Amino acid sequence: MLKQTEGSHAVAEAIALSRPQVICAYPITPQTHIVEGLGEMVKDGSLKDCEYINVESEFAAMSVAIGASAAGVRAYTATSSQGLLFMAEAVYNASGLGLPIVMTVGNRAIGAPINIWNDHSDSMSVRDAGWIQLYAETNQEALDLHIQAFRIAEELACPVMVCMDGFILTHAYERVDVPTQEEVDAFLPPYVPRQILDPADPVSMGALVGPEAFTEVRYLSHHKQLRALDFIPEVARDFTRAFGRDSGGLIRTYRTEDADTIVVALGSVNGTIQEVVDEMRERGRKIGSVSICSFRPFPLAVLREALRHARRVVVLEKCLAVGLGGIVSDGVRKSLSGIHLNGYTVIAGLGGRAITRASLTKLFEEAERDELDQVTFLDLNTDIVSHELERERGQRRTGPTAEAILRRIGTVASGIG
Amino acid sequence: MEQTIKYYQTGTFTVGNRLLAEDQRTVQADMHRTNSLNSGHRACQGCGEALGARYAIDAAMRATGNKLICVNATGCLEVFSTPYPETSWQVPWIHSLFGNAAAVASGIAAAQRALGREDVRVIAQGGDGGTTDIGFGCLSGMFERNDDVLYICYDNEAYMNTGVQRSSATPPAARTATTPAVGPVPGNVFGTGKNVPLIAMAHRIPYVATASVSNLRDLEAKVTHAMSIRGARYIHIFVPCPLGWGSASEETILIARLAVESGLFPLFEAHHGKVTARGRIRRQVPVTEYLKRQKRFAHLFGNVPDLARIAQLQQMADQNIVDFRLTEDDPPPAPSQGRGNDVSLPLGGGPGRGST
Amino acid sequence: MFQIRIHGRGGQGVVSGAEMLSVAAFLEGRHAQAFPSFGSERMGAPVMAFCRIDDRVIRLREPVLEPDALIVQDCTLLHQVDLFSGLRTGGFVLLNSSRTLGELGLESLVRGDQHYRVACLPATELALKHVGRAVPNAALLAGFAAATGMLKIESVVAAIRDKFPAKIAEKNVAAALEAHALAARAQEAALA
Amino acid sequence: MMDKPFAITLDVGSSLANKTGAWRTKRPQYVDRLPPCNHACPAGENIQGWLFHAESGDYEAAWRVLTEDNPLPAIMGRVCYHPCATKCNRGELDEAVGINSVERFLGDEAIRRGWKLTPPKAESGKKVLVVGAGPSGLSAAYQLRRLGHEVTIMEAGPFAGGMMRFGIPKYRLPRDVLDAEVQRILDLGVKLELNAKVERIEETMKARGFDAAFLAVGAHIGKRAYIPAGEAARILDAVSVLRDMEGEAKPMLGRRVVVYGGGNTALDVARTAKRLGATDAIIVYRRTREKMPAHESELQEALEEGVLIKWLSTIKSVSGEATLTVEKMKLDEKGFPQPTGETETLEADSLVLALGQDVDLGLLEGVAGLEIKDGVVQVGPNMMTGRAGLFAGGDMVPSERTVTVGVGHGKKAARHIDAWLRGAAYAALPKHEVASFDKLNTWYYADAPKTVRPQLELARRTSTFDEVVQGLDETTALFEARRCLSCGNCFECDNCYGVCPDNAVIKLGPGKRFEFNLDYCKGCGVCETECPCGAIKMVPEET
Repeated sequence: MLKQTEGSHAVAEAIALSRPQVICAYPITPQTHIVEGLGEMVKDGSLKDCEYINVESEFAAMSVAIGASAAGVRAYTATSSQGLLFMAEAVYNASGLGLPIVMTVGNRAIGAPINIWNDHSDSMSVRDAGWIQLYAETNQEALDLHIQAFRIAEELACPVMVCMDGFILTHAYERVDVPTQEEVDAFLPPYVPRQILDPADPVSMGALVGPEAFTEVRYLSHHKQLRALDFIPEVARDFTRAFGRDSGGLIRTYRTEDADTIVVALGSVNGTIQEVVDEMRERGRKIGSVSICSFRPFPLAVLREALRHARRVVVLEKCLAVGLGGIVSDGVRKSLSGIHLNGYTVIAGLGGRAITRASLTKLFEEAERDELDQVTFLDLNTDIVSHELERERGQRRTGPTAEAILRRIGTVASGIG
Repeated sequence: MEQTIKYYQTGTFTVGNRLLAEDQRTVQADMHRTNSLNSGHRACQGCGEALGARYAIDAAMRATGNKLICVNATGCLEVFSTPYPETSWQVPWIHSLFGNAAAVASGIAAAQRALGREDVRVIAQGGDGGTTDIGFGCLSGMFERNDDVLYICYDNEAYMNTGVQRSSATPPAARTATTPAVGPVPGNVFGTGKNVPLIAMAHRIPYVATASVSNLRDLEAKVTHAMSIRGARYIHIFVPCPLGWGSASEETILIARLAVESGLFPLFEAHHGKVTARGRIRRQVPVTEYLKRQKRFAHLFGNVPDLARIAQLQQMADQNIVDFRLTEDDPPPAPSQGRGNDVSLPLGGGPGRGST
Repeated sequence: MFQIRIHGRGGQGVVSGAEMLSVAAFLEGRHAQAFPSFGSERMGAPVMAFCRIDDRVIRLREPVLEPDALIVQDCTLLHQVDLFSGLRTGGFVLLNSSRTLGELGLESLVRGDQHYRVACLPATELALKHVGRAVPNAALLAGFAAATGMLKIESVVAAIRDKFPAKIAEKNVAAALEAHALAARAQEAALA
Repeated sequence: MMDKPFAITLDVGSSLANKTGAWRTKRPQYVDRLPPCNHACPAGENIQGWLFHAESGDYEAAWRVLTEDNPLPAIMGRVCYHPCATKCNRGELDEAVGINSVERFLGDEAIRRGWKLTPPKAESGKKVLVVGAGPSGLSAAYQLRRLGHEVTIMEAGPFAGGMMRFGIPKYRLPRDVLDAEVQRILDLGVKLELNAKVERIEETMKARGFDAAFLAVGAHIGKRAYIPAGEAARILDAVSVLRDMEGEAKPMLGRRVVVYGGGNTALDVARTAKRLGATDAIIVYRRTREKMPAHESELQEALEEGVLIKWLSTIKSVSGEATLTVEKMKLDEKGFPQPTGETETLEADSLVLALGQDVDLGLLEGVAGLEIKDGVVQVGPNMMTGRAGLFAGGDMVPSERTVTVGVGHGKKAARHIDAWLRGAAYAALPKHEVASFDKLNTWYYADAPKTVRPQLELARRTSTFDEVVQGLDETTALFEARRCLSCGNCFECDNCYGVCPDNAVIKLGPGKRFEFNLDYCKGCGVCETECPCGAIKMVPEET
């Protein structure tokens, strides 16, 4: 059924339709609306046979999910930013134990300086935790990915993180097609655990594993993600068959055929990029874009296939490997090993900085002229930076940089963005 | 909970007693007990924790008709019981992290509710580090939600698994790797230990108890009672560590007994935040009897005995004896139902430490 | 694509206004996208929300930088925020005020070479009258519908009912209907 | 079957593959140690053995174990001065176990229920003579009979019992009890000939064809001391006084009776005098209370009954009708009493001398190879005199003169006689080390004071010859029995089974005790420390 609704609420409905049995809730902006919505559904009885637990921290949220999943039920939680870092230890543990937990991450920056707005620093910080990471481009896709996530997780016994841009998607009202319970039940079978804590058939989970077997354990988790490279598209195809629309999969290409310049990005910014691509195409420019949905496992092969004929690749990412540059770019480069083409890393949208058509158009045209640096910070205010660097050179005790910058740009920039 | 002298005398306080009727006999006396923590584990000789754990879990197994799931925090117990490829556990058991045992248990309990299998009960267990320090947040959360979980803390008063570092359960003056017996004030100088049983009582959970491997029938009775109650429960078990305490392996139970009989580790039960029973000291001893058997306190008994700090420890014991009326015969008031604010907590006191 | 920017203060229903707008458009079978200016602002602070309406899927995720219309829920903002930034030539402005442009000293807006089309609506009064609280957004949406002719009043009413619990909804609907009538009359007057 | 993730999820109980016994440098062993009570019993009773059955309420089984060593529990339960209790480890805990009273309870129970002693399995065809039907003789006769020998007791007196009848007053040992236990022995087929004094032992043996003989004639001749006295003075000896108590004509002692001596007999006479109506019964003893050989409990009872005692006094002379001159003594540094010259006089209707007894060795005249010293017959460790086949025991050989010692002699002699008759030598089993208090972990035993035996109120006691000390009823006897600590011998308390951190103790089931599982025992030693009764011992692993 078509609905005009908020992204968070669409996700809450998707989770409810997936019949979770234990939901752990701990508030952190911007994922809060999702667990609020689910809490309401459990309380008003529309979501049945489900335990809703208000925990005392994200660390506990993931831990409760671990316990529930190990006990053989479908477990879900959601978090963002600092919350994800606070549960990081448990995030690794869930995948290490092979527990098919599904978690939404409402992507948000990580402080200090504290910043509640969107970028990908949080989910990127646990990209190697052994979870599958899927990035949603629209609210419709966010909704669809959650339903797929449970099936992927439970088939592979591997937890799945569905990442959606904080505010930009979580707080956006737009049209979504919400499937019926029957449709979802047909697509997503009840959870049949691979291992379970059961007095009737006891096992010990979480043994101490020494050097004699640790490498093998790690190899197997790697192998599991390689299998996911085949399984994720398979699930996406089934989904299309069942629901009549494309969602998920490994990557999605947009007007890349014959493109000299291809922009690679994750998440909601792809929409804006596609707008720009269309404009430039109208002006006869050979440009296209690729949206990466599955960042873990990283789709090296399909990405190589999508990019190999381009002259240049611009990787636009909402995160920064401080001291290196791009994070996504690394994977993209690996996918292109042996192929010579110009690669550019663009760091954009950090801490909620708006990514505008204007900036992107300018950026892509510079890229086409190969005038970009290896690493570019989109819309970087160079005056502020140079002034701050100047100030730092000047004195020993500089004080906090962030505050200094805020003083310089003045507090209210007309509220826009 | 206190053991009044029953008609069966010979070995009234022993594990078993041939003079008792079958149904009165203890779990551990049973030829067919579960041995939930099986032989072949890698605990040190004379490990108090290994003993306490088998006792507690066996009792819970009987109480639940073997419908039990256990969670284990990281620590000695976890490491010595489940090194790949062998596990000593005979119960469904999971180890997740150091600090989240209580939360994982909450998750398992929630799962049982979701599955309509509330006959399956959950126990979380950890050492004093995993309980009083790193796992404290999750523990308090589990208490506050009153989840149907029994949390058992095996208290050996330091981080033994990592090589005997101080925990917030380490008593004053004790030598640990991070509070060495050197300098002008050797041993632990930080506080008198976090009293988790009293903190648990402050959550007004249905049941809190302390127990010791020196009073094994009592320990078994408390676990059995705990399993008859729904909601959050906490049992704090005193388990000497020969390695960390520098005591003789054969004296593990003896030392635990001296801790109880000196008043340093009071045995008591509390329902809904109110002390409802306590273990009478049968043969009171001065704390020195307890201290001098352990190398971790050896620096108190050098050429110049550290009388001041011995006195401090004695004072803690005396305070416990007063707070919990450990030498009085008359039974304490009956448990108050409900969770009124009139509940009176003993000031200070508590396991292994006092209100100094 | 038609883009609206709503200005107001935290607590005045700016965001839900944008959302209702999107719902109304959705109900008319169009694609719509509503989202707030993401911030940590609290009660009383100046805030904005955006709404895009189009006949095809809306992929654009940038804030509304060049609105076709502005809805100003609180005229005191005129002197605090650069309200008209990016408003395109001939853009439409709906002000929540019981006063006239003259009284507000805003004739320049109309006379200027931007040719803005400006209307005033006493939405707060209507809200106080029907809802009992100073929540002007429902009335403003109705006024906007009447003044721009972009949306049917039925859709706006339906959106209001979709957003609020029944009792409050009906009060807002009442305010909306009166606002719609008022604005319609003003429109006719303007055209006349 | 679930598909478990490799290495992370394991099958339960698999650590049994890890044999931690390899860590061990010491290994525990179950041992049996000799309980101090058994060790101290002159009759060699297996006290802990029969208490074990009494604890579970199986009194007949207890009685049968008891009568293996002693056929007279009802008597012993009354007159034994119970050295067992003196040595009982429980004494260091609260109070010694009332072994003696449980023994008496079992004895009385046996009489009440008419339990019979076990008859011999087979006849040996040998004939053994027992001279004297005192405790020693009866004990020997009983043991010999059980070994299948034909036993004849020849008793000089008119009744069986010896000193138990002629030396111990009724109020300490009711005669029906004595008769019952004697009869039970005779029921085994032991012949008893009364008023049958053996004049010459060798003649009697030859004449009646006895293969061996056990002499237990006791010591019945009261010792005299020279005391200057007038004709009129009435001076008697304790043994005759007590013997006369058994006859029709009770001895005439008068209203003021003085008894001279400090042994149990002196007390018996004084207390008897009280019961015969004496207003004053005064004991004159030359040393102090500490030095008095009489048993403390009897002294206590005597004092309670109003018997007076003049310590550090000797009787110099008896003048006229009834005036005694008594001289005060003082102890020298060696503790011997020395005269002070101070005297006082004492009015008395009669003076009874209780200065000990001598043995009538008439029947031994002319027997070759005998050695007599200090008026008693010397015997070897096998109780045999210098003359082959002639054994002796009880008061007539060097020893403490108590019923218990007598019974012990009888048993010991019987075993050696039996061996000698078979041309063999009896060798007792080697004794285990004694289970001393330090071997125990007494924390595990409930603290429970000894049940005090109810006593008759003094008034009744002093006016009649009713039994003074009453027995335990069943509940109190059971309670008392259960105070036994089972020193040195496993009583299956399951402690080792329970306290082992490695589950390395295997429980074999009721009565079967336990076994160590050395595959897993790490040798920590907790079981040894926590064994309540000291039945586990750690020994070094042989390297």
